[in-house]
Amino acid sequence: MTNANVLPTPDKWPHLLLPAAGGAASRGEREAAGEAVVTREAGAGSEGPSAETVAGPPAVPTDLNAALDAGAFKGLTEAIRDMTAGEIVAALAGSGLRGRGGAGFPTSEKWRACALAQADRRYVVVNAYQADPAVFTDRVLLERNPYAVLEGAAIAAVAIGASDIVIGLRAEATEAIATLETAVREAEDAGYLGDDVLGSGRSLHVEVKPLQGAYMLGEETVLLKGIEGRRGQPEQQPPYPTTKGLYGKPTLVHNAQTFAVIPGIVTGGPGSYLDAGAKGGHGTVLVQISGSVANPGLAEVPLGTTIGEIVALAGGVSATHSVKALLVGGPSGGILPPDAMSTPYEFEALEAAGAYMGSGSIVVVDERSCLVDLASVLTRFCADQACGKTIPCRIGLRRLAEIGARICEGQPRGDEIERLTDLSADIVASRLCDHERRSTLPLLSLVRYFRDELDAHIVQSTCPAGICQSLAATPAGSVS
Amino acid sequence: MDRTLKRRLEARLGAQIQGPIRQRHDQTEIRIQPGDVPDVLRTLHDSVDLRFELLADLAGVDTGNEMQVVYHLWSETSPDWLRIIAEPLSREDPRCPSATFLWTGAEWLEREAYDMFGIVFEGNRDLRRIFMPPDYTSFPLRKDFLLPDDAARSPGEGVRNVERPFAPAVVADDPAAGVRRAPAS
Amino acid sequence: MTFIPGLGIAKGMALTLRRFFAPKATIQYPEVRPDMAVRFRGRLQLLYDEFGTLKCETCFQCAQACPVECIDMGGHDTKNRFYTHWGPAETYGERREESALRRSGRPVPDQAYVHFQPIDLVAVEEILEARDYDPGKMLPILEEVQAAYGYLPIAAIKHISHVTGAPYALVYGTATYYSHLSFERRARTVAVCRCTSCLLAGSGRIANAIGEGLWTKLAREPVGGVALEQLAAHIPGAASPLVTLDGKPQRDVTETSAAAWSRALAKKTVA
Amino acid sequence: MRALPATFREQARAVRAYAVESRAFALESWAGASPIDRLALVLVPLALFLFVGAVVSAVVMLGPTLDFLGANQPLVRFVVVVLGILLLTVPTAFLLIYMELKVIARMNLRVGPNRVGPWGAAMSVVHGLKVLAKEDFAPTGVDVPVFTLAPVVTFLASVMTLLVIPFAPGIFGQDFNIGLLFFFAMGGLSVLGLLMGGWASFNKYSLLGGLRSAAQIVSYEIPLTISVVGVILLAGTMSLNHIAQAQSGSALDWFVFKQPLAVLIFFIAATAEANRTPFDLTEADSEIVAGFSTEYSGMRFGFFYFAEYVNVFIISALITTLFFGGWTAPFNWPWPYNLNWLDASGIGAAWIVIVGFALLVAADVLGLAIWLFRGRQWSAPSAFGLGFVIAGAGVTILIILACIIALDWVQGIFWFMVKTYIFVFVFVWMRGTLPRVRVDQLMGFAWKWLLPASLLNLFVTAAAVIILNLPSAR
Amino acid sequence: MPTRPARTTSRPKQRPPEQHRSEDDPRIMLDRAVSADLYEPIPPYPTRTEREAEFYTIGDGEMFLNLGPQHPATHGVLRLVLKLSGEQIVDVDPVLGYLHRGVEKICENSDYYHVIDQVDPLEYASALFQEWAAVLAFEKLMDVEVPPRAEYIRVLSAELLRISSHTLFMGFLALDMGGLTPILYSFIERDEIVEMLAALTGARMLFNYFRIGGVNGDLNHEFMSRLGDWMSRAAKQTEANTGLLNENEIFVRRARGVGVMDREMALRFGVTGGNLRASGVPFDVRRAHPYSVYPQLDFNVPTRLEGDSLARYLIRMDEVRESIKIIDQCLNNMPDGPVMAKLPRLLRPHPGRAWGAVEGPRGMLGVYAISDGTDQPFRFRIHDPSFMNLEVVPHLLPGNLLADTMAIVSSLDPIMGGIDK
Repeated sequence: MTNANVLPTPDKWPHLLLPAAGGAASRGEREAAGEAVVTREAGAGSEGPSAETVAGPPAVPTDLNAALDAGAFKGLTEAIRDMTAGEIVAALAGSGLRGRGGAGFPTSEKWRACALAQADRRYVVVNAYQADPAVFTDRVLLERNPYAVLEGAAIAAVAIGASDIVIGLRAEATEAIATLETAVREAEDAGYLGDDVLGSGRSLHVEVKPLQGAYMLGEETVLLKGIEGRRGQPEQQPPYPTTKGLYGKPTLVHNAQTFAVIPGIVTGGPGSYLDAGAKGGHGTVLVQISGSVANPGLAEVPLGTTIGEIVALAGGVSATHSVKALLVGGPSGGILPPDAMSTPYEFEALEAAGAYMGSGSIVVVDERSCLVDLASVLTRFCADQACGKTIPCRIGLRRLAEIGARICEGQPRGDEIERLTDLSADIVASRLCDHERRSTLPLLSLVRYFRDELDAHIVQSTCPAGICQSLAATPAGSVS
Repeated sequence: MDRTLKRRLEARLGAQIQGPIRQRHDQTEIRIQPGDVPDVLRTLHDSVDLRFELLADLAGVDTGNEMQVVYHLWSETSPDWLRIIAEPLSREDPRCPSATFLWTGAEWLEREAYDMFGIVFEGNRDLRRIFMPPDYTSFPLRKDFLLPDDAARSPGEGVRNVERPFAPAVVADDPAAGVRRAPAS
Repeated sequence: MTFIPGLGIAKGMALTLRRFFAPKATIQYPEVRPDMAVRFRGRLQLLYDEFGTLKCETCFQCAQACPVECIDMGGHDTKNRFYTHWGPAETYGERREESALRRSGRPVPDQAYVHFQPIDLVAVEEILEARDYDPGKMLPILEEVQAAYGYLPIAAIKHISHVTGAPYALVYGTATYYSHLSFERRARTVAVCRCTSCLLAGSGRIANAIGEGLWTKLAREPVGGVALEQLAAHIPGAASPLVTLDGKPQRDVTETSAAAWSRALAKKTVA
Repeated sequence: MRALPATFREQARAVRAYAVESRAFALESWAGASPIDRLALVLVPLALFLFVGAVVSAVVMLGPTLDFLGANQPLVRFVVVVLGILLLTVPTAFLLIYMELKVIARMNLRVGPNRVGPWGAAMSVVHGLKVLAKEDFAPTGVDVPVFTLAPVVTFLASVMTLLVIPFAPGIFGQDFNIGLLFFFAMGGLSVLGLLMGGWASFNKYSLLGGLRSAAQIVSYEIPLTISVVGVILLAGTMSLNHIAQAQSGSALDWFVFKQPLAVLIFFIAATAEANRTPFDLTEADSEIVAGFSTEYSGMRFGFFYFAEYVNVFIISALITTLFFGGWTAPFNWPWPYNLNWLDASGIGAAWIVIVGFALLVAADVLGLAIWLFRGRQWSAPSAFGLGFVIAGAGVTILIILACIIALDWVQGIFWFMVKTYIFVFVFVWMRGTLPRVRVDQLMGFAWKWLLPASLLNLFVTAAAVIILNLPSAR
Repeated sequence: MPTRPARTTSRPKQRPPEQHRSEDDPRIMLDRAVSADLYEPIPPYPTRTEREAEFYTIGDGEMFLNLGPQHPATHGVLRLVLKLSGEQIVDVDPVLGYLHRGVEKICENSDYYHVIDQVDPLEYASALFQEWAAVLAFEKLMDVEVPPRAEYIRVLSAELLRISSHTLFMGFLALDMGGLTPILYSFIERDEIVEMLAALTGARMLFNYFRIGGVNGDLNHEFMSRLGDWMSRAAKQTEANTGLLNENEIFVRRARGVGVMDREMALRFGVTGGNLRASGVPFDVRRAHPYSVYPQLDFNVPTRLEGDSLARYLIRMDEVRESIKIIDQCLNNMPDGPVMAKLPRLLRPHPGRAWGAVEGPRGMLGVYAISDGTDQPFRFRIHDPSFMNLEVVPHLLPGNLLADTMAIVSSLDPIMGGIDK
């Protein structure tokens, strides 16, 4: 099982995705969490979790009976036995569930569109392919709570009248693949999947599709192409995958986390989901906190929790260093200033702040690292990963990266900043998928928040952090 | 726009002018019957207050359902170009009196109009093809002559031209054959 | 106009005699190139991108827009049967896929041009048999072929395209798009993690240093059998910056030691 | 990238290997040999054979040959001269063609031929080779024998006139006492060639060109001839050689100062005679495409072409001879007039030693100077090499000057060529400047102006000769 | 020269069509003629009109001469069938169409923006004017207001081109009279101007520069520097080059009194431009029908009365001076502002008719455009001055000598690209 550090959260926070941390899964981590609690109390003074825990999850996630006791496949049973597709979609709409893929598209719309599309067969695709190499939340989710994802996908299939479920995930996540396959086998034996589900006469076939080799596979249309075994390049939308997706058939694509919460909504009704979540958001997400924090790891937090709280979960910033910036949303995310700690971790708020939930990672950057250098290498990474279908993306991102590199090498041309903003605007204006829009964020957010560091590089040709070799290093902290 | 020219034209040849005199920008436009061409041109050329001495242009026009011959004249008495449209000419047998009696230079212009539209100018003593080879048998600028198809096969082939003295192929102007309607102006 | 006979002629002669000694207006073309105006539109040239590969997308819009059809493109069809001029996408995969490669920022491997060496196709046939010649399963097929041969032989790809009926363009494009499929047999693979925290820890500079040492760059064709790839995903729990050699994390590779380490590795591999 | 990828390296190696082995193949086999190799392989044995044969035959035939030559000397002279003239015409034509190309180009603000040879000097040679290499082609409907004969007639006619032109004292083909008459006769013959060509090539342009040239030459012969009569009266002879001698002394003795009008008339008429601009109506390209030579190509055209330029040379030579003192120097030499001590026969072999020694000394001195002056930047060998070159050039110039001063025929050729080429330049210059006159204007000019003027000139000269009782009158 | 009996027009006029076709294939007729020793350019078809019949009836001692289409001195591929008696021209029949591309048809099938580069190669020696005529007609058609700066730039570039065209004319006239040198001087001159325009428009010869409602690009530094450099010596250089011909007796004698065209004749033939002004009619579209900003510019319309080749030559040389004046004024009061009017991407003018005419170097370039509301012109008529100028040739040549043909034709300065359309 992936030795991921699942951080404990205050028990009044809901656990919709992962069973409460500190299940039999990883005792060792509990001590770690205990220590973490202490440090956190030293750091950010919020009260810790109470000692006693909720009904623990099954020791072995693939143990079907234990899972059934914990309430797995209740929702599926309900959905098949005594709910119509319309009711399911209505419940979903009521819950205000939004896609966890990062874009936050209302889920019920997709379902409705997919259900209404004319086709002889439909597909449900679980997007568990975590593009961001640093994040493995979905992996952990699949390992520790496979049945929730399967059940959610099954409910979706029932709702839109699909009979095939494809789970696309990383080939590197070997444990997750193994877990899923056993889980699928168990469920089929128990009759929750496979032919004639629960005697309803409808069949639900699950295929686990390991993929590798391309960053862009995180995008849904690209994922579909990858599943088809073709070159992974995004498609022009519309037609959306909901009407013309996998093998040209209507396809419902959701992130694994999205599927994982559906059973709860079906059983507990929309309200249960609505209430879960802090201000401005419903439900929970898995977040991975890394960078210079005391105890890096991932945690399930309600939408709308402030970034500060989330960082506090990971034991806060290590005492010796001070926060310089927050990189929210993975390599193609926004770099936010320290005062963004108060921003609620939620779609609109993040977008307003110039970042995305994206892959659900928060990297805390301290004063030892140079932001310009960071932004340019991130942009270079995005440029390398671009599939290159759209020319503005292929060439433009490379040019952006070169601009960053020039600044770092201390040879900026005149009006570098204007060129940067104009070019970004062009790239975004002529984008095909979301990749372009996000890849411009690192440099743009520099321009937006860290103008003084940029000027330090361009005008005074000094690198405050002393990272950029060809620039004079000034004592850290003298700038910004 | 030259109002006085309009008045003078009405005074001189009010009877022969069909419809209103249109004036736009620096152009004045009158329409006449093909039969009236000689004496209208004569009048415009000779009368002292008009003195349209220069034949600026002579163009054939195929409006899709009829033919026109368009003259542009210049006179130092008026700041306007005078446009004379002689219509209608039948598309099956377009005939129009020649202007060579007045402007010898009209000879080649009429040859061109004949070459491109098959308009036969009576009185032109040298009415033969000028651009196209002599054994060419169709009229390229007609609206029913479609660019892609072979010239010899086009429906515009050999309508009453000098090389082909026998009965003409009557041209039905159906939109399918690419015929575009005449502008309303 | 003069009235002295011959004066005009004399003037003319004088003028030509003066011009006889005047500086000349000729431009000695091949040696001296006249500088074209900045706005000059008459240039017909193919541009190269920073990888030294043609920027031409082979999208044929120029060829189709060219009024006099002076722009033309062509190539051999997928079965190497005949040379075609511009037409449907499938007729000559190489050109199309070349551009696909360029789109993906990777250079065109030479094998795309040179006539490929024949190989023993038994293994390919078995794999295809197992996948019952289904072009829909192209990715697994290619992966297995790579597993069987250690790399993707062009011959195999052509054979796959031939028997599955999938356009060579499609197969070739797939094979070149996914970075874990490669056209060269590679002895060892150095992988650098480029996840956010590793980049933060300077793995970008490490990658450059290693590339210097290995005479290559990220995702370029390997020289001397050592390929430099980027790690698909950070190994959970591993420390940043993360560099792996054939999948095993290397502890001792830091920004300072990367260059020396890689050079030593290259020497070891070649020797 | 530091090193090329393996594939590239392999490719490069393959290419290099191929190049090496193909070169070796070329060296060892005839098939792969370069054209120069083949030429050498053919010529070297041939040259050896000829050399041996020549030596043997010379040894055997020497005595009889000398007897024969001694027996009938004029015949030998004639043969030699004709051969020499025929050989002379080709380089002359080449030189003139190149000169025309270059001069007109410079007047047009162009550079002119500059690719073949130094400053494009081999251009006309290449032209000649091209013309030789072309297909010998007779179009439909031409009268083949006449068509073939015409260029030959023209060429021979113009070449034959060279026979009587004195290049220097003692250097001339034949000294007829009716040399001038012979000249005009031969010159008139060339029109026949043009007419034949024009008529035979069965082309209206050619016909027009031939007729034009006929009319033009026939009508310009008259003023041409009459304008010369004045000179004949003054010189009292028709032998060009004697006419040239009659003008010896300083430039003031030249007939140009006694016959200014005649010079003008002769110049214009000669221009028309040689079909040069502005009277080049016979090949007026903007009217009749190329005149009589429209249908000609290959070496036939080449003959016309040569003939034209040889004509230019001859006309210039004749003007020089008749009016500008021929081979005589424009001024008297300062004393001592002839440098007998420079005569090779005087001091014999010592002469050569002196020259060589002087050369060596001068070379060393110059080289030393250069070396000292340039210091480190020049290695001693190169400095001395340069010194040797300069010294050699200087000595050569000295020798030539000495020859000019000492040997009167060198001197004569020198002055003759200088004057002649000045006139050639004038012809080219006119071509570069002037447009073409119209046919009727041409004729009108000949008959209305030139003829009366030349007659006037004739009468005035005759009167002067009688009245002043010049020696030629006795 | 095989002489033939005089031919009359007693041939059968009409034949059944298929035989007609097969026998009248020009190639067949040519072979037959060669085999039959007929070397007259007899038309390979029954003479069609009385004029043709009259021309091809050969008199005694007359012969036909094909001048062109491949001839060193015919501009482009003009073919003049001359009827000569000796060197004297009896009759002329110009044969056109060797360069016919059907530009009008192409324009009627391409939309309004594409028309501009379709008409470019017509007057290839002065392409901007043809563009200008088309653009002018279109602007009238759709009531476009052109910004003043664009108008000034148009005038500036067009006058430059007029100068280059006239300079070229000078060279060709001299060349056709046998002078080798002036053509090269004028080409050097033209090359400077053309380079200049390349800096402005982006092309050396077929500048696709004018747009409906403005011009393609604003003035740039490269152009302005080249222009200033040239203007500083333009006048002097022109004088020097013309000095080679103006006073040259041979040239003057050949050009004076040749091809005389009096006022009435010029008007009857619709001749325009310098040829008309050389005959004493002060008709210049720039003044007679002011377009663009010409009313605000100060220049004279040079006029002469002789109407012979020399007059046509001198008129053009005067116009060069006038153009230099105009360029000077343009540079002095060049306004600021945009160079393009705001226009939709797809032009669909209202149905209507418009006639736009500009004064080209060779005369009035007219365009008559009819719109039917679609995005392509319904009828696009191009009136080319060279066409009218060339029409005079058959009436000017007879009586002159063969040598005068070129002196007269090239003094009319025809451009076959425009004539054959």
